[in-house]
Amino acid sequence: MSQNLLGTARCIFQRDLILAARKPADVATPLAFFVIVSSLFPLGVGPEPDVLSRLAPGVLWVAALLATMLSLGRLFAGDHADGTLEQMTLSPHPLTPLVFAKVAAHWVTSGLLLVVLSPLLAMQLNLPAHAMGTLAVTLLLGTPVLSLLGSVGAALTLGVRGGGVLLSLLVLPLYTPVLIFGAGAVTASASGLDTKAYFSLLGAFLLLALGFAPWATAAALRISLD
Amino acid sequence: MYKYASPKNFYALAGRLIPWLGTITLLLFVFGLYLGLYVAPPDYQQGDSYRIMFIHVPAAWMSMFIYVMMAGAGLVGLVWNIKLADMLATASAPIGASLTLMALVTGSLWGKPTWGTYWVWDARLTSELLLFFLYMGFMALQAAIDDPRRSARAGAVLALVGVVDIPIIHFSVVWWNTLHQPASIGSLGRIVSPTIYPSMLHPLLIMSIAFFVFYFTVVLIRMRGEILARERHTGWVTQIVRSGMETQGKFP
Amino acid sequence: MIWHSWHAFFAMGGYADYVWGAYGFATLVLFWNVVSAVRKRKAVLKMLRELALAEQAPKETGAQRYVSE
Amino acid sequence: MLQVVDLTCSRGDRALFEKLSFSVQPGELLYVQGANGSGKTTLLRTLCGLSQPADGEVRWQGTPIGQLADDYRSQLCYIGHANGIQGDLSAAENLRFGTCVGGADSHADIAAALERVGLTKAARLPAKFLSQGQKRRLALARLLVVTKPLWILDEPLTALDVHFGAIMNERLTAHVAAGGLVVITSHQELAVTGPISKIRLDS
Repeated sequence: MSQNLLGTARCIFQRDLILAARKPADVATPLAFFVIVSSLFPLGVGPEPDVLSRLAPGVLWVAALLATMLSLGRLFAGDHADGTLEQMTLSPHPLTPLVFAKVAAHWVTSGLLLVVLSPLLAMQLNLPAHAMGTLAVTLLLGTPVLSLLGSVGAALTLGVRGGGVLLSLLVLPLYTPVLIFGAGAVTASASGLDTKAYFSLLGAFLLLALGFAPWATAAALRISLD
Repeated sequence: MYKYASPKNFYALAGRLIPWLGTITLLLFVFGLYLGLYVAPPDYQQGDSYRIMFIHVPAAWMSMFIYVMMAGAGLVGLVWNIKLADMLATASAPIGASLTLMALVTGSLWGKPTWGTYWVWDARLTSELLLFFLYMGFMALQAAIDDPRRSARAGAVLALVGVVDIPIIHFSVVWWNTLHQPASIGSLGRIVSPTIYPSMLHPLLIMSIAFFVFYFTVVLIRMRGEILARERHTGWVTQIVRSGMETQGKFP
Repeated sequence: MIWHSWHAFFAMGGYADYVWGAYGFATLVLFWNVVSAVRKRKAVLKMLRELALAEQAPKETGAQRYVSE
Repeated sequence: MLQVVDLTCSRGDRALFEKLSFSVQPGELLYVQGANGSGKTTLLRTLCGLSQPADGEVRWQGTPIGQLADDYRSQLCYIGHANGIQGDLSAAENLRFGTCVGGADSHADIAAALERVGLTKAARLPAKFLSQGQKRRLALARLLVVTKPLWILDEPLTALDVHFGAIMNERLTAHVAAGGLVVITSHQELAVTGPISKIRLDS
């Protein structure tokens, strides 16, 4: 009886979590970046609470975007360098679900932690209390999309010179819909408006990304290994 | 039809087509400009500034059309491993990017008299700006990969992801724009409504066709360059190089 | 006939800077497209010719021949 | 049976080899020889389906491997230059992950395999503390737990000492004797008994 697909995917997921636990600095750096960038804004635009609470949704979402992008580098680079990626590509199982397992692990060690951190920074930026829940939900729906789309970029730039800067050029324009609706929902919620439409749209993006991105990433990985 | 799918035959065919297409482009441009700048009356609201539309709108249309072409060609190259499709995608990118830039600059110049400022985060301009970034990303990715086959395939995947995202980006920007801008502000799109006068519609259509044929002319020239570079080890390219002179095509 | 004079035509109803600026930029872009496309192909041909030359020439005299060309 | 038909591979725009045809039967070892840069690694990667050939095709049991996809990969074990070992996982964890991705039995005897390659004492050590030879042995241990008919091995004997080199040769002999197929490159002399065919790439 050979290992089934689900077992292999779980294997990959667990391995990446174990690795993240053994190298906590790799996980912490993008988070620290998230905190620092958000904290720089009051210094730049002034400490007036009204101004800050108006800027907060956008600032937090842009910072989350950039932090996710920074963490994409570790998604495949290590496995590419040591040959693990070759072995994954040669697995008897289709590559797309295996890629999905890796991206899921990446999200748990980046996006999910951003969600956890976000209320703290929201307070710092004077976001109204009732909008904090909205912020957390939008991040919960939006950051998986960032990881999924980012994985395509990370796979395409594997082993390419100037990969880091190139990655941001490829990925950031693709991130704009998530930014618009993520930050839009928080702004709407802060001014007491309904946010249901935003959530449905973010949910729709998530479903679309779930269906499309792992496949594109798998194709990109095969191209990068050729 | 299949005969022309080989790079060698395509190179020769393109060489013969280019002068003709170039002439047609030139005639269309002259005719379109004559209608647009000379025959069409001024707009009752915008005066003569609306004439920028005759280049702005075709450029914006082409910028989207070329991206879709790029993604389509990329898909064909990816699935059926057809080199010409890869070359079409690669050759299209700089043209698409430059027309996107044209749409941005002309839109901004149209915006100044219309809105009183060069840049407004209008839905059309914003999604055009993001499209420009997508083109930049495509070209940067292809430039960063030396192996021509890997470069073409990576570009194709990126273009496909982009082409799925473009409608979403566009729709997001439109939504975002209606939330942040009061509806009273004049949109550039207003002018291209069904009620447009024939005297304004005709030059717009002629100019659009001119841009379309222009794209095909330039993409063929660029593809001929790509073919030479990628087929340099084949006998027929060596012959062209040996003869030291261009014999295949008369167009420079 | 909508223009009463060449002067009126160039003035574009007071929008000359914007209209001619836009058309000027568009001309520039179109021009660049043609020139860069033609140049690209010529550059490839030149490169291939030099490559062929470098391969043809015997190794010792290759450098000299390259210079004299 | 592994069959190669008119295979042409190139790197960048340099052709590595052209119109290469051969076949490997069950119970046969193919020893790929050639100077550095002659395309040995590219050939092996193309046989795996990692690299796409410029022309020609690779067939398994008569069908192009591109069509077989997962069905072909389930018959194949590839060990390349890179060991596929992550330094922050222990030797045992690395081997367990390798067999899991390779699609082996989830109850595969990891401990026995580690013992065969002499890594029992290092089993719990993070792999970054292993020597080159130990890492190579850890990678080769996959061959013991993942039972597949076709082995494609790129320089498996590199960094192995005499003792483990002999064990590896024995293992290859046994695999071929049991009807397995091996495609191998090696700078070291192979001491495999049984049907060996050779192919040189530089000519």
